[in-house]
Amino acid sequence: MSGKYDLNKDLKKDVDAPVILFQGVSKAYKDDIQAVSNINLEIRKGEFVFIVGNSGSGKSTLIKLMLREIKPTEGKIFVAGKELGRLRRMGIAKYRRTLGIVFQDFRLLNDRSVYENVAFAQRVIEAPSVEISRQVPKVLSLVGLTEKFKAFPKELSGGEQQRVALARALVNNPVILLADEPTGNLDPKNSWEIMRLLEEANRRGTTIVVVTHNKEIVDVMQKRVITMNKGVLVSDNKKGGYLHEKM
Amino acid sequence: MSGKYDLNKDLKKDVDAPVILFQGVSKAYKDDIQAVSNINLEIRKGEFVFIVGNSGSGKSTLIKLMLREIKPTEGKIFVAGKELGRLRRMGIAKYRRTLGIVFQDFRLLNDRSVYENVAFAQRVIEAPSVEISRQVPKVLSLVGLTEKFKAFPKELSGGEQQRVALARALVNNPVILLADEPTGNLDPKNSWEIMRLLEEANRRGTTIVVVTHNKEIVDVMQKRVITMNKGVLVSDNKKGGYLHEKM
Amino acid sequence: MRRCKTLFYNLGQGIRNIYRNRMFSLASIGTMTACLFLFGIFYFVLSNFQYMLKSAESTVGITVFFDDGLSDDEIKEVGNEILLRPEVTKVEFLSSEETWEQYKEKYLTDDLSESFGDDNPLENSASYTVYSDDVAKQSELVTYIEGLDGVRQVNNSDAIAESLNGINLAVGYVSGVIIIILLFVATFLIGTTIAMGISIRKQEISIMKLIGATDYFIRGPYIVEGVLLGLLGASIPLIFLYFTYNKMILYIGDKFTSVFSKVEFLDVDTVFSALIPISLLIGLGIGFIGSYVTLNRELRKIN
Amino acid sequence: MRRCKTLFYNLGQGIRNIYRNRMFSLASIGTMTACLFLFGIFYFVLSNFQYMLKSAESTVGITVFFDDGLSDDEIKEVGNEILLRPEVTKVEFLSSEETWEQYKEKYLTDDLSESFGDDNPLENSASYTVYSDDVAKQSELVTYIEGLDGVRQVNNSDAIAESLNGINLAVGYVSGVIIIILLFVATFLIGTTIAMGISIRKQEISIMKLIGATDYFIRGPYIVEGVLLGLLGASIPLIFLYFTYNKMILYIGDKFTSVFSKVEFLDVDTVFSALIPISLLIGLGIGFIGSYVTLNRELRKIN
Ligand SMILES: Nc1ncnc2c1ncn2[C@@H]1O[C@H](COP(=O)(O)OP(=O)(O)OP(=O)(O)O)[C@@H](O)[C@H]1O
Ligand SMILES: Nc1ncnc2c1ncn2[C@@H]1O[C@H](COP(=O)(O)OP(=O)(O)OP(=O)(O)O)[C@@H](O)[C@H]1O
Ligand SMILES: [Mg+2]
Ligand SMILES: [Mg+2]
Repeated sequence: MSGKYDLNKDLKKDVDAPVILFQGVSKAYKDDIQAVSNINLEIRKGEFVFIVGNSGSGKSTLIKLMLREIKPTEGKIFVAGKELGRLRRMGIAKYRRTLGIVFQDFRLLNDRSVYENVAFAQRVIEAPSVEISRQVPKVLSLVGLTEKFKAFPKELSGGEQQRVALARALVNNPVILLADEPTGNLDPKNSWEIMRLLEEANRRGTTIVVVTHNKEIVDVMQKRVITMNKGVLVSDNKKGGYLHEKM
Repeated sequence: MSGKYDLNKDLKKDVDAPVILFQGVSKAYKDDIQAVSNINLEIRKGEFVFIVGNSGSGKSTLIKLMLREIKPTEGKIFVAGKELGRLRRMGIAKYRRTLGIVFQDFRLLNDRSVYENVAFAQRVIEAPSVEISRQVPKVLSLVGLTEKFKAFPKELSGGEQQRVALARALVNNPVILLADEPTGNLDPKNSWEIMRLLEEANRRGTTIVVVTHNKEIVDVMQKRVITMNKGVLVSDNKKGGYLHEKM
Repeated sequence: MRRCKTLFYNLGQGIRNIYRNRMFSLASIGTMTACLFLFGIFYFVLSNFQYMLKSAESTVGITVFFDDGLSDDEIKEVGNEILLRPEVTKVEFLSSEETWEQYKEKYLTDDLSESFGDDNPLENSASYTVYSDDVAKQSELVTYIEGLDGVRQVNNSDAIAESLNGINLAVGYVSGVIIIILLFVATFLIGTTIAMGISIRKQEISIMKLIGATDYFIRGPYIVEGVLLGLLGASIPLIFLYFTYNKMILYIGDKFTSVFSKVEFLDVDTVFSALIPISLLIGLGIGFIGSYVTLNRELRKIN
Repeated sequence: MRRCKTLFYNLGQGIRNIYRNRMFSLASIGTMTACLFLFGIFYFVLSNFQYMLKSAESTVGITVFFDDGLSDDEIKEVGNEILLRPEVTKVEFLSSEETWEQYKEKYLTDDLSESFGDDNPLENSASYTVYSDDVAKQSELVTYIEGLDGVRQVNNSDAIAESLNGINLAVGYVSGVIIIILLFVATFLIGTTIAMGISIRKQEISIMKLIGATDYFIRGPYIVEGVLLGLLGASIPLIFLYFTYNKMILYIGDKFTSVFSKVEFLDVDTVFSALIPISLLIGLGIGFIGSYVTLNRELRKIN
């Protein structure tokens, strides 16, 4: 691994730089759709951050920017002190391997079984077979899907698919975990179990960013809450609840 | 339209038969996966019913059965007194046109714009062009997507897609509206607006069945609540809140 | 009114489908173009070849010798009777003097031929050379001529006639087989292309059905799409071939001027008066039937 | 070890991909099969045709007449000198007596020929018929023979020689052009099939990339898949053609026994010793290059 792009190492070291840093970041999808505007944001190692806001306020766009699925039209994003915009193809791949991601629309591999979907994340980091066959069943049982390991995504209920996506994000003990609406299809009991899993990962040192609409969870957990509105970061509470709508 | 399969007319008449009637319905996807077991259920015209329950408890399966997307492995389902299992291809199509459906995974037509997605439901019932161009913008503004009418599903946020799905379900003033988790990707404010829309449709006579995990909404709205657990209908409250988990 | 509206809707949607699934559209048109292009090339080769063989046939002659001392009038009578046969195109007379001249030229040295003086050892060698345009009937023709009064002997170059006839048959057979294979291959390729196209839209079709669209309603645009793609895929090779045909025959004629100088190619309009309707029909047929059949199968499977 | 593991992973995934995307796999194999099947048929027609022409060429003779009064030894000497030429396969001697017999049979009535008694008016018509196996060099050969001592005249059937030569060239040209077109068409068809296959998996590939898979990691199974499909698509027509070749030549030989009775077809092993490696290489090449190029383009586009 070339030193230049080895965010992995940098991320695992206790460097002083914030894990994630947005500097005046804007993203316009087309000329007229400004999804996020001039975001300045700093997330430190080991933080647990909720991002909340109305539908269409730019939360998923923020996550996609962190993941470097898309590039900002203005401003810069730094992860562990390295600018994402400067990464080349190989560097991007390596960077993403240090992340765990839950997509709002799950994005499971439709022609692979639940087991293979989760194992895939491990294969990508070239984990040895022994570890894969030890780790995957463990994480599947954490999200309560032990019995479904053979099923294909189409044969799962909405909430089950969401939990597979979460298992995939957790299996590599990522440095940063980005979860876009990870409990949208889950009942309250399952939702709370997922939150417990995230808190546990957080305690082990993973930096966690969760986009959610679940007011109850945000209110109860009292973590840092970032509120978006129409693409603008309108509030950033160190310890807070779901902001009440202003309109 | 042949009289035999014209559920539409039957549904619109004030017949005595319950709108939806499940008689000992079971559905097994594979030999070992019993998604719902021996369901007996009656929904009367004009009711507003919540279906709640754990992830994987068979709620979506119930909806799919009502829609006749799948057939029960045991038991019978009657809609307006007609058995769904007896419908032929044409009859099924006609039956579905009387429904409004919000799928858990949205199922929008990816290569059509928001406008076309909603208009499609009207084209299917062969609505005249004038009505389409009057009705579609109206319903899009109800769900707050007036500005997005040109966008394609991929260019929408999760919540926006969900609202398009709802607009499509509402546009025909359906006799029955089946909504599977219609607020899973929506913030509290939008969720409540959607619920108000559903209540309004209900007041106009539409029978409404909503699958949801949103405890707050269920608790506040005090409608009939059906609770599923592991494929079994465990409780049916005429006016109630979200049941607390037993385990 | 309603029919008209449906037609417009189907047309509009069909065209939009083609545009939106550019990848698939290009693949279908390309496949169709490729197949019909090959088909066209074969059609050229074969129709011209058969045309040339037909001309070649008409140059194969039968030689007719007469009974000793037959008068000129009687000989003319024989000629007329031969000309009665419909397949006979030409009868050429060669007097015994001409025969002797030719012979001398071919086999004898000048000294030797002078030694004959004005004698003609081939006194009885006057002959007709009979040309027909159907070598297949040559043996029949020979029997007919042999039966005529005043005919002593009929020589026909069986070998050449049979060769030509054989080549003719062989070309017909091989061409038939290749064209049938080609059509099979084309149908298969276009079938799979359409099937893949539909399988890409399985999701879309299933959504439409769940919303209550009838098979009939769903089918419309896809069939319009299939037909348009078929016609487009048939037109492209036609246009291309039409404008290159003359260049091709010029080029080939040029290359083999020594051999083919006398043989003419079919002209552009003759060839295309058959090729255009055939190609368009194939395009239309495959486009329509292909999408109709695949759609029906797919529609039946869903739900 | 790690390399080995990667190889196994790629192989396993590749095979699983083929199975899971049966539709696409069938389409690719079918396209490849169809194209290489046509290719094989052409290869048969052309290799046999050229083989037959080669045999036909060797039956075209040159007739050599000698100076008056050349002795038998001198004639033999001329024959030996002709045989020195490498392209000459056979030299046949025809004495003047034999020539006269043939002539009598062909042109004269019995009465007339008897009137000559034992005289031979064609005393000086002894000749050699020279057969060569390369008609293209015939005029050169004629010049050479004309330059020999004791040769009076050389008659060669220019027309036939030139025809054969021309047909040979024409067949070579047409075959070359058709095979090139066929390869183009095949590459295009298989290219679009692969492109469609990849476009179906765009979603899948994009998910893999978002999880941190490198292009290299993603590519492996797809390339294995492409290569396997290519080889399969090449093997099927080969196997089919191999087992039907003998039947085909028997059938054709049977149909046209009158014409082709003397001409032999190439035997199965000769034909396939060239066709097998060519087909497999084409299959392998298109499968590998097709999937590699399309993948790279697609991988570059995503993100
Ligand atoms: N690919 C795209 N092309 C054009 N516009 C887009 C695209 N993706 C998102 N948008 C627009 O950008 C805005 C922000 O989208 P985003 O997905 O970030 O919202 P969100 O906060 O995640 O909403 P939700 O809670 O509904 O998921 C929305 O108005 C959306 O329509
Ligand atoms: N096509 C299928 N094949 C096999 N099993 C299936 C299929 N669809 C659903 N199941 C199984 O049936 C059970 C019930 O699924 P269903 O989708 O009805 O759950 P649900 O109540 O809607 O859950 P959620 O709240 O997570 O959406 C689940 O265990 C699921 O894995
Ligand atoms: Mg979002
Ligand atoms: Mg569900």
